[in-house]
Amino acid sequence: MEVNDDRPVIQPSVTSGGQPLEPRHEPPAMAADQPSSPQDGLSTTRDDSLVEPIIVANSTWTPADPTAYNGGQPPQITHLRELELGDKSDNARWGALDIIPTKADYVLDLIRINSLWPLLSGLACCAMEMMSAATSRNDMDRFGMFPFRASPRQADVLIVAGTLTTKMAGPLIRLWEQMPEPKWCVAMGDCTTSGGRYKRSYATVEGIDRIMPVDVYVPGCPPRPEGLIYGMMKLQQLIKERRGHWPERHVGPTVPVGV
Amino acid sequence: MRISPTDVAQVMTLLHDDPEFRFLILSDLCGVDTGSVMQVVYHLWSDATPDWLRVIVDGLPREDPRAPSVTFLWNGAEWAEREAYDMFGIIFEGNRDLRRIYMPPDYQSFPLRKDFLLADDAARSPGQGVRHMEQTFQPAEYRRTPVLRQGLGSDAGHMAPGIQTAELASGEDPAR
Amino acid sequence: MTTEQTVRSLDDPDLFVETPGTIYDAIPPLPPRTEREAEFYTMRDGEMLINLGPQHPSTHGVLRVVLKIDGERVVDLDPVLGYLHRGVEKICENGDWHHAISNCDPLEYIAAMFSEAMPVMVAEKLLDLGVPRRAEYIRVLAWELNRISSHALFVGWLALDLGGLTPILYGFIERDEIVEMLAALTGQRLLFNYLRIGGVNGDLNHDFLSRLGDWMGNALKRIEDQQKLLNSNEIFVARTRGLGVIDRDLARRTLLSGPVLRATGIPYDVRRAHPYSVYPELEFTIPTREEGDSYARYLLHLDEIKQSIHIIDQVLHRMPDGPVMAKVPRLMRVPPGRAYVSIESPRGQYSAYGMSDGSDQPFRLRIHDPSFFNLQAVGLLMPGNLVADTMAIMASVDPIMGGVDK
Amino acid sequence: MSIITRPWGRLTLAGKIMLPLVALLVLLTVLLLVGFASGALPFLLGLGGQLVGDNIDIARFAAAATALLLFTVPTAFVIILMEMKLIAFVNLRVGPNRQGPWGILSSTLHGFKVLAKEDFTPTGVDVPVFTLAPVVTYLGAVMTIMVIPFAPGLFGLDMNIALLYFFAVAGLGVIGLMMAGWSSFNKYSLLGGLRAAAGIISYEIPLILAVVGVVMLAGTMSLNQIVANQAGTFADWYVFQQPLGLIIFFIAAAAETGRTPFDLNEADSEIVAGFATEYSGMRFGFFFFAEYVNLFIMSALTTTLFLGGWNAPLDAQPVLDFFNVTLNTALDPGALGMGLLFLVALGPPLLILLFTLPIWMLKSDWSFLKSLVVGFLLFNLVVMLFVGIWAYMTFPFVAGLFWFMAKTFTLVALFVIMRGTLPRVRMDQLMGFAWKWLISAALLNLLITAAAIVVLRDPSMPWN
Repeated sequence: MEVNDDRPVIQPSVTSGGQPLEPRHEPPAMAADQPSSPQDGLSTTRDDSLVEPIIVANSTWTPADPTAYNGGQPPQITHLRELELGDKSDNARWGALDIIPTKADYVLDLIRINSLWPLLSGLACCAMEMMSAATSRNDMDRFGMFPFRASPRQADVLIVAGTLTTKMAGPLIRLWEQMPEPKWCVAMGDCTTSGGRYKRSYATVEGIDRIMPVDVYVPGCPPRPEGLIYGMMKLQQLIKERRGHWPERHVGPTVPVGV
Repeated sequence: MRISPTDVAQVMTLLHDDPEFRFLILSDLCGVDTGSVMQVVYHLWSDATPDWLRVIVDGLPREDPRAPSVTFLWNGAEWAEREAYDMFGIIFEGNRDLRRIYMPPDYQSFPLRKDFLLADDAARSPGQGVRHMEQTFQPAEYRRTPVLRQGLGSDAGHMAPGIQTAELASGEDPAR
Repeated sequence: MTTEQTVRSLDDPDLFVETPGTIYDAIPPLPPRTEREAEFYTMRDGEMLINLGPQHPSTHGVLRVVLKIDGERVVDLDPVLGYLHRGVEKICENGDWHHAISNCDPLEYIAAMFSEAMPVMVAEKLLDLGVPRRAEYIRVLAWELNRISSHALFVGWLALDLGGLTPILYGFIERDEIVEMLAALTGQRLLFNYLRIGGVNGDLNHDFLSRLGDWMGNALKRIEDQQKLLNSNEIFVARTRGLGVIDRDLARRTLLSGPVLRATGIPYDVRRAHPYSVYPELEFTIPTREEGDSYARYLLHLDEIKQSIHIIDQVLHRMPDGPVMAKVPRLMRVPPGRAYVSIESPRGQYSAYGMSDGSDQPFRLRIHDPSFFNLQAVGLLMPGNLVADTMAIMASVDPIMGGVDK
Repeated sequence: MSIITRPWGRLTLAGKIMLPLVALLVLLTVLLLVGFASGALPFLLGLGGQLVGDNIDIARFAAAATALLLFTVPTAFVIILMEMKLIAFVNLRVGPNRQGPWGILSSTLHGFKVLAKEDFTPTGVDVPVFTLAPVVTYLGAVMTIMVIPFAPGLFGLDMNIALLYFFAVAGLGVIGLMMAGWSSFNKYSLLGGLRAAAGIISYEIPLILAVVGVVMLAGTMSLNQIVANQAGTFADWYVFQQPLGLIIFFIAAAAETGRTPFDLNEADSEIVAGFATEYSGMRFGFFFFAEYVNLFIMSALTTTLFLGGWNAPLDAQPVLDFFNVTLNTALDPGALGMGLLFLVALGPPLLILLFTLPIWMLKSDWSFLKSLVVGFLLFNLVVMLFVGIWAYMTFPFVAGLFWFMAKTFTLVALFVIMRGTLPRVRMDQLMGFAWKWLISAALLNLLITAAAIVVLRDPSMPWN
């Protein structure tokens, strides 16, 4: 995949009072922290490169019957595969004609941020706070995020609220693929961002970014409704800043190796 | 009260129907794996006493645990028995819908058995460098208790190479 | 999905579809494993299967129900659980007793104060530990507040599944008041993690008490207003009366508990039947209804809210002074043994069966959730009703999928 | 070739839409300029004018149809906004308030967002039927506006069978819903479509039977004539002669438009989104719009039939006569002569300053520029108010439109508040209500009306 050099790079700034700090003393690496071979380590966000998109299978368990479930071949997230194959890495900089698509996209994005319809889908506890965010006390409708559509065909934002289990992962990916572009995903709660308190379980997915691209993470167990609204406002900001580049998202663990 | 699996139907019918006992309500039904044998624990309640009667069906062999179903007395025990089957592999003879209830239908192991270890516990064993979420391979020394882990197993291409799905000792799913 | 293979549709044998059978099909691609499954997936003329969930507005979470319908009439149904199975019991076995409190918290996530009480009470029973009386009173206070918030949501959800938009918002106003109050006490809005083995985490504070005073002032009046909105609504009554009737025998045989059981006329309430905490000292009645239908369940919830307010009133007047935490060691090695405790949650008898082998970890912690059994009874009520009524019945027993799937 | 294809391929969706539009505009401008410069355009226009003059009816029909098609979109936006705000009010919420002042742009933004969404056809659908369904529904809604008299002289067509035409075309909408339900390859859609069909079949009958009473009173089916018959004060409206008819008509209209408590065909909590489950993007938008246009039309028809159409509830002339006030609304700007120039040149700035200065003096923390802007807005508002009053008194169609819209939107608000309050009925209750109660009541109403007409209008009776 082509890497855009023009894209602003977010550098981790380790400064204190204008003076760069000395590199922190690293704790001695334990055996448990070392990947056993180089390819075992997760791909991480380096300073100057984008994450390679990782195509993750939709199906999250192995069928016992080899002929069941499409012959055991897990279906892939197709739009990401297309993105990888095709040369669609448009940086929206192509001379004087630049103005047309960028401005049009900007205007459209301004419209979109004021009309984000979430999908009415809650998985677990966080769904309560998601509902609470839509009710009288914390009124999400003020920001144009209200009509919770029951059908994924009409939704814009998938708020994954609650623990994602391996059994639910398939249906959730299906919901995501049923939503029309442009679409966004908000991971609400600790369980969806990283596995949270059920990280060690045999039946949960440790973070939905393993199976679908995520735009905004809202941590908390569960986050308060204000937290969700703040996350959605961050999403609005993100949509404006991405300026029409909404499909360019990647699937894969966002947790670096050292964490 | 500890009884053997052969007596379950008789004892339960007596407790339920006898006018002296009248244990009309089954409060709970669950399975237990003690590490050596399997047990099924019933808690019964009668309006005669504010306390519960605990009936333990003891001594089910781990390889082929079988117990009679109590669904002929309480319909509601059906799902509880399905749950015990799902989690422990205890087969309730007479339950007409003994399927997996929580795990996917083609899941092969029984999570609440004591030989089913979470990946994290494998990592905690001395001298092993297994990180729990990404790499779940089993070192050679730890093979004696297989890690029966199924989650995220089918897409081993980009993931760590070590995710293994060990078969149950008894072979295949006994219900099929 | 990439293979272009034409196969005969499993729903309609005359139809060919382009994709092979997947896990999303209503009929699983496996051969039937049990008698019941074979019976369910054998279709008669004119019947079709419809897949309700796991994402559906009125399945209250991620329940999936495969309905076999004839026109709009439900012939049979097969609930499929496990979409929220998080393996809580296994995780509890792998952490120590204190971890079990926070792990059990999200089981009944609308009334988390009840599910987090389970490991606490099991450990106390095994340790034979006396809890300070002030702590007991605070527990009862928190439980009853949480019960009211849960019941307020129940009323809203029942109306929402019948198509009314507004009562759920009024219910959420009530719930948010209480939940903010409990957040002032515990620091969390939803998963409180407040009870501790041997007491509670902190004493009552000023913020909590002032919010409680504000709320208690007009709580009854607002609940009666809510009652007016739905009780005198002709459409609501016509939709719920006589719907999903449970008789006493069925209720006993399907192990029902809670408001669903009491709506059939059986006054079984764990607070009186197996007294725990300080409930024997408090005055309250157990409201029952005879009809056993959805409307009776709805009215019963309103009555229980009033009883809970009455209990809170008494608790506040009798609150003793003293410590809120017994003296317990930090590393808790619970003596070996077996214990079974049970409390009355908003949905019924919430009980736990704990075994300890003398270490600091529970050897086995089984959680018995009332929603699990109530939901099972729903399956017996639905056949014969219309699709629209299935939602009303399901809402009227109010299952919480976090507890059902554990 | 790649010099064209490569930028085109790198365009995003929005760019691909915008670029041809811009090109089209440029082309049109060039053509206009060339046409004027060469003199071809005036010639063609003259020819066209002659043609239009010869076929004024067809031209009027085409103009009216175009105007109505364009008119429905802002109407739907207004109603959607009204619904969002009113339901928020019922729910004790605030409602949208970030999009424009008081959130008035929110419904428009929702509409444009839907327009820019991906529009796809799922696998397995019957493609032509699936594509046509929203069009049929929307056209069925829009074409009925043609016969509704908005104001004196402001209507699409004055047919003598306008009412018949109305119900014939309004019944077309449900065919679109059935098409959507059938072709979507989705069982929820199928259930929704069939529910819509069953509901409409039941409720068309009381709807039409309720109107027959009015037709008997008026003696005509022309909507213009029916409105003209109700002229005078509010006591002449048919609601006082047909109260039962109005109630039946209102309930049946709620069922016909699929509003709560009869919104079975898109019941969110039962069948996910009913017939529209598989629709995304603008196709869903068409359904969405059609629902609100239908709502508007049903309210407009109720106004026309029962609430006196564009007639004012009270005539102002007797009141004015009582106080001996005569209003001279005939303005003749030419009479001012040179004064007109001063008025146009100096009036606005002076008035703006008049509005600005008090604000500036009272709000000490505002800059003069800010108060100037506010003063300018206030001035415009006041001037628009005066112009409105003048237009109301001068042109009868402005007054008629005002009253018509006021009555119609009151009814729309009633529908919206019903949606916020009531739960939904069940299918069998819906059908039972229609067949057991509404049709009986409508027949009774018809009987009473007929008897009353015969008795009251009999010339041999003593009161005649």
